[in-house]
Amino acid sequence: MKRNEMKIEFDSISDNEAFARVTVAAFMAQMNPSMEEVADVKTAVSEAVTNAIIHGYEGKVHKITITGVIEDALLSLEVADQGVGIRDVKKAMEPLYTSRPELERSGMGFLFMEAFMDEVQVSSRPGEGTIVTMKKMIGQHGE
Amino acid sequence: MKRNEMKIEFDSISDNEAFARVTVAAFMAQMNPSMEEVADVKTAVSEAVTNAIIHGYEGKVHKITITGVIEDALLSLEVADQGVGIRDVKKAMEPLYTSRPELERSGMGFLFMEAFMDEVQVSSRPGEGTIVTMKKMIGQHGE
Amino acid sequence: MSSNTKVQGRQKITDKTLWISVPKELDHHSAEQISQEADGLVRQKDIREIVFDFSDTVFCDSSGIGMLMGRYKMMKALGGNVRAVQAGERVGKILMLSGIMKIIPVEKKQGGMQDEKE
Amino acid sequence: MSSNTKVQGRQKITDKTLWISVPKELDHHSAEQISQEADGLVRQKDIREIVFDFSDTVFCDSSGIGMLMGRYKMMKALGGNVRAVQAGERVGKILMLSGIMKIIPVEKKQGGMQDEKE
Ligand SMILES: Nc1ncnc2c1ncn2[C@@H]1O[C@H](COP(=O)(O)OP(=O)(O)O)[C@@H](O)[C@H]1O
Ligand SMILES: Nc1ncnc2c1ncn2[C@@H]1O[C@H](COP(=O)(O)OP(=O)(O)O)[C@@H](O)[C@H]1O
Repeated sequence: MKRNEMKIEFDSISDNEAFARVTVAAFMAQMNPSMEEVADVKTAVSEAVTNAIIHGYEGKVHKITITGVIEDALLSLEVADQGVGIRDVKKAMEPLYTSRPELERSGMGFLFMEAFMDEVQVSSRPGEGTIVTMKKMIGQHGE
Repeated sequence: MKRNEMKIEFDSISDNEAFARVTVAAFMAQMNPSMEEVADVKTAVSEAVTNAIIHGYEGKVHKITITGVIEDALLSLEVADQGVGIRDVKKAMEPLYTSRPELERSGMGFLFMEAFMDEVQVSSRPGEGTIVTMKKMIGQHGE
Repeated sequence: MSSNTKVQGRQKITDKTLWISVPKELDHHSAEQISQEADGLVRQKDIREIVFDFSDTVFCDSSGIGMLMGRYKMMKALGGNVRAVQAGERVGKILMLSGIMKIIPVEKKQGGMQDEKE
Repeated sequence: MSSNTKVQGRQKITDKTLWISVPKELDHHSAEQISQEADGLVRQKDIREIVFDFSDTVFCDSSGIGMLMGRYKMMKALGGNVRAVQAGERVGKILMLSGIMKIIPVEKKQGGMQDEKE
């Protein structure tokens, strides 16, 4: 079995949104992904990282970690913060729900993660932080 | 002062040499580097990561970490392994010295790191591992 | 300043239309910058329409949708409107998925700042 | 097989010359692959010269130098030789810095596999 693992940790500043996307794209390059698969994963990562910055840490600078695991054609990603957490995960994941309309959030972050990844799970505890786990099969096109 | 920090951890397999280069390039993108500066840093990172894979872990799969810090125009990178370590750092850094000529190593790794970065420091203990610290001023062209 | 001035690299005003050239990647980071710039210009000048030109844009996430929705609400309140032009395949997919096409007209691959430039 | 056969996407043999198209990034990972492939062909066929075509190569580190040196030593031992062609700016800088130009002829931006292809 082909297996590879990586972990990145970075400051919760908006400059690092692009950094996180490019890093995950570079990691999955060895899976021979299509351009669309790369764009899909970048979008999902961007949503989760932006949420950690805006909602998790409410703009304060702390650490965000992304763990990536490749197991054959399966890419698993975990985006974690130790921020405020989510009280009602089910409600948070409803399309168009946002707790910060004044920041022009569209409430479509989780919607996009679910649209572009095969599986999205959120585990969160108020006051402790949030872990978003996402999985996607990569490079299976043309089979 | 502009400050940013990141850390990546990945398996010591040769697939990840390109991953490490792209990740560091993505991290330094916010410093407005020239194409040549990006290529210089990628080369230095490639040398240090390759050394950790080949010499540090002797081909076995363990973890390599890269820490990156941006402080205004200064980029600092640390490439660390917990491998066999280096007994005589001074000798290891001599141009053309290699302990593995049978693997077609050219002995030019440290030479390239020193050529492309402003500062290179190696701290190592036999049996404990090696940390290569490199610094370079970025984006100062045209000043 | 006349009403036909290039304001910055990424914006220009032609008559009462503010053209905004959306950057390569439209995320939370760049969306905030664009919103600030656009809102400043709308406050200062008599602008009836904002046109977002996606010619250069290869990445867009839900922060981009929030940015478009915010400008749409502001312009509606002022009796103006908002359009998006030159949307490529990826941007089109994201705009489609978001449902924003129901309230903001989106043109793919015709018109836009690229053509307007002399 | 005739002596004028394309062996793989990245290699071809013309008369007794093995042309190797070096990939975009020449590092430890790709250098090992190229060495293995080249050595296999040299063992199987009557090859007097290896030409490394750097047309596509934008990255090269010291593992690439080791790969070139290794092929040079092997071909010298067999009475043959090694050349590098189509080196771009970055590859040229690395080859220069390594001093390998003193033993292996390096051509910049002329000749090479690109031109040889029909
Ligand atoms: N990492 C996080 N930490 C705390 N709350 C979060 C986090 N991620 C999401 N949320 C909550 O879930 C809600 C919905 O998220 P999302 O669908 O991405 O929409 P948006 O970011 O536009 O608000 C957010 O408004 C926020 O209340
Ligand atoms: N991370 C490391 N762990 C153990 N030994 C190392 C490490 N990095 C370098 N060395 C030692 O230093 C020597 C010189 O390194 P370098 O200049 O990169 O040349 P090369 O990799 O071609 O041998 C190596 O041959 C090895 O003995």
